[in-house]
Amino acid sequence: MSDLKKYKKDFLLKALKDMLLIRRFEEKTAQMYGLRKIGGFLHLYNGQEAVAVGAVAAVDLKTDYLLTSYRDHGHALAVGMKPESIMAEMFGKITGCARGKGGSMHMFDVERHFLGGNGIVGGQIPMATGVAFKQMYDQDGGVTLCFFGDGAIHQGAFHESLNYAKIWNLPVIYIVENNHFGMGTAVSRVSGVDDFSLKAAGYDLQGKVINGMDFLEVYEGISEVVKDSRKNGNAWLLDIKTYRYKGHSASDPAKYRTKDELESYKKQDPIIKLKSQMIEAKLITEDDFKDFDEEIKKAVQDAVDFADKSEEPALHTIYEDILA
Amino acid sequence: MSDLKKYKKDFLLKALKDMLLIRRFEEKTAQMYGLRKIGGFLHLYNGQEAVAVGAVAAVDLKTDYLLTSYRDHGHALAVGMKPESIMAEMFGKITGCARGKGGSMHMFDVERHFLGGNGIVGGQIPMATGVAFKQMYDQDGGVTLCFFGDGAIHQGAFHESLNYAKIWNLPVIYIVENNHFGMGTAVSRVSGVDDFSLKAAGYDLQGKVINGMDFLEVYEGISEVVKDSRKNGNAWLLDIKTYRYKGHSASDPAKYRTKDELESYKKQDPIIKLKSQMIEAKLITEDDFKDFDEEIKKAVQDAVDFADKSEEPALHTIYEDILA
Amino acid sequence: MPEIQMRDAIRQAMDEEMARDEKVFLLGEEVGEYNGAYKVSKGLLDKYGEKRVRDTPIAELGFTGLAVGAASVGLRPIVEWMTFNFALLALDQVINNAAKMRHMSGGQMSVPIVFRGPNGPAEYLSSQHSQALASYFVHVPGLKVLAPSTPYDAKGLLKSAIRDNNPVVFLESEMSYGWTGEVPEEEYLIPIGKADVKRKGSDVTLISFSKPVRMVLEAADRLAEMGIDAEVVDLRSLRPLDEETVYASVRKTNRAVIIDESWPMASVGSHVSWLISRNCFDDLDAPVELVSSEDVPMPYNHKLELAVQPSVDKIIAAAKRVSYKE
Amino acid sequence: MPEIQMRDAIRQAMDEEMARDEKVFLLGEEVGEYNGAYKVSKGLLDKYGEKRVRDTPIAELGFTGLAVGAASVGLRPIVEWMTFNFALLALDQVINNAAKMRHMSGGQMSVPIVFRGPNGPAEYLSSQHSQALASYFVHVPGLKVLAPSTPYDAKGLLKSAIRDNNPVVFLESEMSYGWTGEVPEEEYLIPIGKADVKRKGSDVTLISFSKPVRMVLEAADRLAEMGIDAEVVDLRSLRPLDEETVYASVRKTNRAVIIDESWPMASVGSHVSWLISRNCFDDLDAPVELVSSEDVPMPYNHKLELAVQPSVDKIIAAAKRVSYKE
Ligand SMILES: Cc1ncc(C[n+]2csc(CCOP(=O)(O)OP(=O)(O)O)c2C)c(N)n1
Ligand SMILES: Cc1ncc(C[n+]2csc(CCOP(=O)(O)OP(=O)(O)O)c2C)c(N)n1
Ligand SMILES: [Mg+2]
Ligand SMILES: [Mg+2]
Repeated sequence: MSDLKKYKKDFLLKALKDMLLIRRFEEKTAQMYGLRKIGGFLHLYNGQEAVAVGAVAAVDLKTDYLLTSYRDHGHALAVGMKPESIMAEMFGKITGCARGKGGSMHMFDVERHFLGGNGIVGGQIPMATGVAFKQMYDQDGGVTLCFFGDGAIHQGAFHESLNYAKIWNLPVIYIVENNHFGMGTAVSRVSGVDDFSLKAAGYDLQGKVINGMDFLEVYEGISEVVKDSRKNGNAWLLDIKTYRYKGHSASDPAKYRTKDELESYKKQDPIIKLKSQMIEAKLITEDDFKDFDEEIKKAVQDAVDFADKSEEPALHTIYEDILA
Repeated sequence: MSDLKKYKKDFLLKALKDMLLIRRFEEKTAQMYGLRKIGGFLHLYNGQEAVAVGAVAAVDLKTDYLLTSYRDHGHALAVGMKPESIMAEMFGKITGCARGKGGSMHMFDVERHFLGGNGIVGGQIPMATGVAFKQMYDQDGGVTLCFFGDGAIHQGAFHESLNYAKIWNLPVIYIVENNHFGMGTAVSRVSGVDDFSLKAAGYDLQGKVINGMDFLEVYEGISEVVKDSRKNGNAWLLDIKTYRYKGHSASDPAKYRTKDELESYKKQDPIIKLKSQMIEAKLITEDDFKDFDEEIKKAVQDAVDFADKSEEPALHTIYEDILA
Repeated sequence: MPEIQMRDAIRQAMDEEMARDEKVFLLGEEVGEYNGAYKVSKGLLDKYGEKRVRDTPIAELGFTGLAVGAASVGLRPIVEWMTFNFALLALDQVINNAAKMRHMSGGQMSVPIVFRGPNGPAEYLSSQHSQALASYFVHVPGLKVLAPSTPYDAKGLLKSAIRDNNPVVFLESEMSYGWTGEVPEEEYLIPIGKADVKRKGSDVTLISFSKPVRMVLEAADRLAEMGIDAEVVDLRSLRPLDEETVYASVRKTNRAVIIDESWPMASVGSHVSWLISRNCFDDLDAPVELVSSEDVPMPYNHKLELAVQPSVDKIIAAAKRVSYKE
Repeated sequence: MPEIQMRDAIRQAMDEEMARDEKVFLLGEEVGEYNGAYKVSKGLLDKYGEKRVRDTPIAELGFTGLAVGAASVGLRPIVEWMTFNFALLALDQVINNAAKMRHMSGGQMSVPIVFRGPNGPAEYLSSQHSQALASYFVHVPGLKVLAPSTPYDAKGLLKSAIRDNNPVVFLESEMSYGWTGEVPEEEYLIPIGKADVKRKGSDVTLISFSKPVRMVLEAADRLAEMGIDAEVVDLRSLRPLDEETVYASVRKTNRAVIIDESWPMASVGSHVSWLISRNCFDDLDAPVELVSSEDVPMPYNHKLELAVQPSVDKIIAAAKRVSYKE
């Protein structure tokens, strides 16, 4: 159990608000999908908020970088992207972060060092390793966070990358965002091991398991390895246990799991947990929470309004954004 | 140290002759390459003989299967392919095992359950896993030996395959034929770990290191795991330490290693070792050895003569052997 | 005849062949418990059990190569790629192993295997998920490639593919899984290598395969209203290619338009366009036109993604162009 | 002007660009200590050190993707694939990442990277090692693809490729590394996207790229002796394709033969053949001919492998055919 008292109120409050923003944003996103304002695959982040928010709090995106998979709204918000630009992207509008080219799976914000949003399971793992290669090459003190799912770990890309990270001393933190399912497939049905951090030893790297349902545990766990990675160029493999409340994508009824399992995780909800801890520590009151929840809901609604009002891209833009 | 006395003379003699046949065959092959009777890439097996011969002695190719890489002459001879058919293949003749289509890198003998001869580093690993899948599917009691180099272990194909072998209980023995170099690259320059058997744990499989310069150690080591694999459907990862006396391929002067290193391995030569042990145990005499060495040399020369005299494939055969 | 969906036709083919031959098995991501990402394999796990309907980890190179290995020793795997976009990860095993084993072994090996799944753009998925990759497979000797456009063809061709002793790449399409068509109750097979004239006509030949065929037939109806009588040739089999049926039609109509939803360069569409240009040189009254997707990655925005792909209007325009009726 | 080998021209290009820009680095199997499997990178490790000349493990998907990542944050990697046959393992990172990043990010990202190495058949290597895979890259928007045939072109184009802010696939050829040609000592660049008329002629246009160009020039000489004056167009840049230079030539000669060492179906060769058929329809006096490799995997036997590929005789025969002088 981490000690809340070590932290400034502002720090904790920002984390709470960031997680809540993601939750509210995803709830609205699901609604917009239902209204067919958003199409295609929609992978929601509800339940996993502590992972992205805890991780981002542990790095400095002026020097550090972050890459993830198609389940990317949480990371996009955590790095500070405007809800407007994310929602507009999902609405396919020219004001979206990718000018309506990418959609839900491909959030990018190069200025904020957030390099997507990759739709190929495991596709971002070698790329993130290469971003860390640049950090090593330039000795710029940066580290790269590479997020991927429990399903991605069996891809060859994972194996090849970890070996590069080891032999070339690359400051990359591989984060298995282990929500226990790859689509409809439970981890145990497709993996020989339960604890993915075990795989680190095969590359002479270090690994660690972290509870992803708790913001502070994520923050502290990642901070520690980031420090080592930044200083010594060590790569790490983290198995962060979390859970997604929704189906794999918006069209998935998630019949492959029990209600009980879902409920047991909801009882550990990272937002409720940090909120209660902060109330208990008298850092905020229930009313404070309600107030900023209202603000956040309004911000999310503003994003929807912005997206709604934005223009669609002109037809000629299909020939743009292909070559530099 | 294994105990020679446990074994019948015939068994040991066959191993000695098989290894010697490989050695003499490769010497001749190198000569034929020099004479331009053989073209392309030529990967010789000198020094590694105990691995293929020890492994084949440990299985029963009526039910078991064997797959390897382009460094395949040793395995081809060990499974009992006729030197004629191998040499003719390298001469590009219609009497070659692949009708002049495959050359040195692609020896095949389906009847003897030897499925190549793969030119893509790591390419045979998923395939071999699939052969073991068939053995599991049919519950036919067979196991599959999958050979590959120390260079191949960093391929994604390795990682993906071992996980399948674990979750589906496939009777496959992954054999890293660790000759310490992938082309000009020493293992230590491209691998985070020295002992590849360590990688097994990441898949909840078992691993083992074996001295590949000793026939009996290979034979005993593999026999043991084959027994387990056959009975329990367990896959294994073996790191068999060996050494290639020649360059990576016939055109490689092998400047990346020292003479001392080479000499130190030649002192452990598996053929000389078994020969001396057998002479010491009075199972054979020096003269016996000379006699069958002559026989073997003659057999190899016969193979050359056969290949020389054989016809080239007719032009129309380019349209054959493509579709079944 | 019962009207069934494309997904059901594909499942029926697998079901019947699995019932007929216990060497046939299905593997891929989510094909079992989830009943298939697009419900194509619905019910097969229940019927055949885990031995023959295998959920795989997300490791395409591995399960594809594993299936090639299994096929080379006598099983008859059906590999489902969740989409062909992900098959890029597995391509080495298809091109360097499945397509080469027989050759490299001098005819000793055979690899009876089917690689199937949805190819080409669906909707709202952006550029990594919307690629029509037929040409990658059609390019390569040692493979057969099929691309049916109706439930009837899909079932008959897939059954032939499963019985074929060679690697067969079978291109489906996410958008057409729900399309319906008549499929007889009695068993039938469609031979590999035969194109099908889906509409007779005398003024212009429209040639296509897979999903776009439906759009081409719609264009042909519209063209008829404009007084242009189009013949529609559905290639169905891309490798081997039924050149004779194509040429016979073009020799009659003297005009050809190819419709291929992939990018234009080095595509099946441009290849067929050249074949006709060369082999019907004296019969052609107009240059062969190709209606392909635009030479751009697929955008997410729906209007844009529709604009990128072939459309009824584009087909009509091309048909009018080759008829000099613009 | 000094005569140097193709491999030296390629090395000079890398050397000069590495000297000019320290963001440029080289990685691949055996590029460092071994000085390159084909000695193309000879001396670069000594000159630039391990930081910038990186020997990789044999893990193509990984180092290719790693380079794409490094490029996307400002480095300028040159990826050497030992041969393009092995690049099939890395294709996902090229097609789904390098070619898509800019698009998916709405223009935020750029990926300045060169993928280079020998493509196409060498000798005595059988079918896994003898594939001409140009079409796999030419098919895909978001990439540029170059295929020089002389040391001069190779150097000038590679320097442009390294300076380009996009992913550029650079096709070399094992057989031609030893070929020599004049290369000036002073620095020069050749712009991407321009074909080069390697021989002027009036009777027939022979179009090719990469290794076969030399054979095409030989055929042109032989044709001249037979009274056929061939123009030889070396495409050099396959994507973007310099269609105008091709059409200008064909409009003059009214006849075209394309020579492409890859398999025929869905190839660059058949694509260019169609483009000419369509866009020079009224200018063509004969169907466009394609001299490709046979539609078969490459055999090991040398006579057979030569028979499989384009040859001077095959080119001459095709040129005579389109000239109606058989
Ligand atoms: C290479 C590849 N194969 C398959 C898919 C289809 N697919 C998308 S998400 C997914 C499940 C991934 O699970 P996991 O890695 O655990 O991530 P999560 O969705 O749980 O965040 C699959 C199979 C894909 N996008 N890419
Ligand atoms: C995928 C692939 N990449 C590269 C090559 C070129 N190549 C052939 S052998 C070899 C070295 C392999 O070393 P190792 O696996 O240790 O086997 P060894 O040759 O030592 O038996 C390389 C790089 C190849 N054939 N396939
Ligand atoms: Mg998951
Ligand atoms: Mg080795």
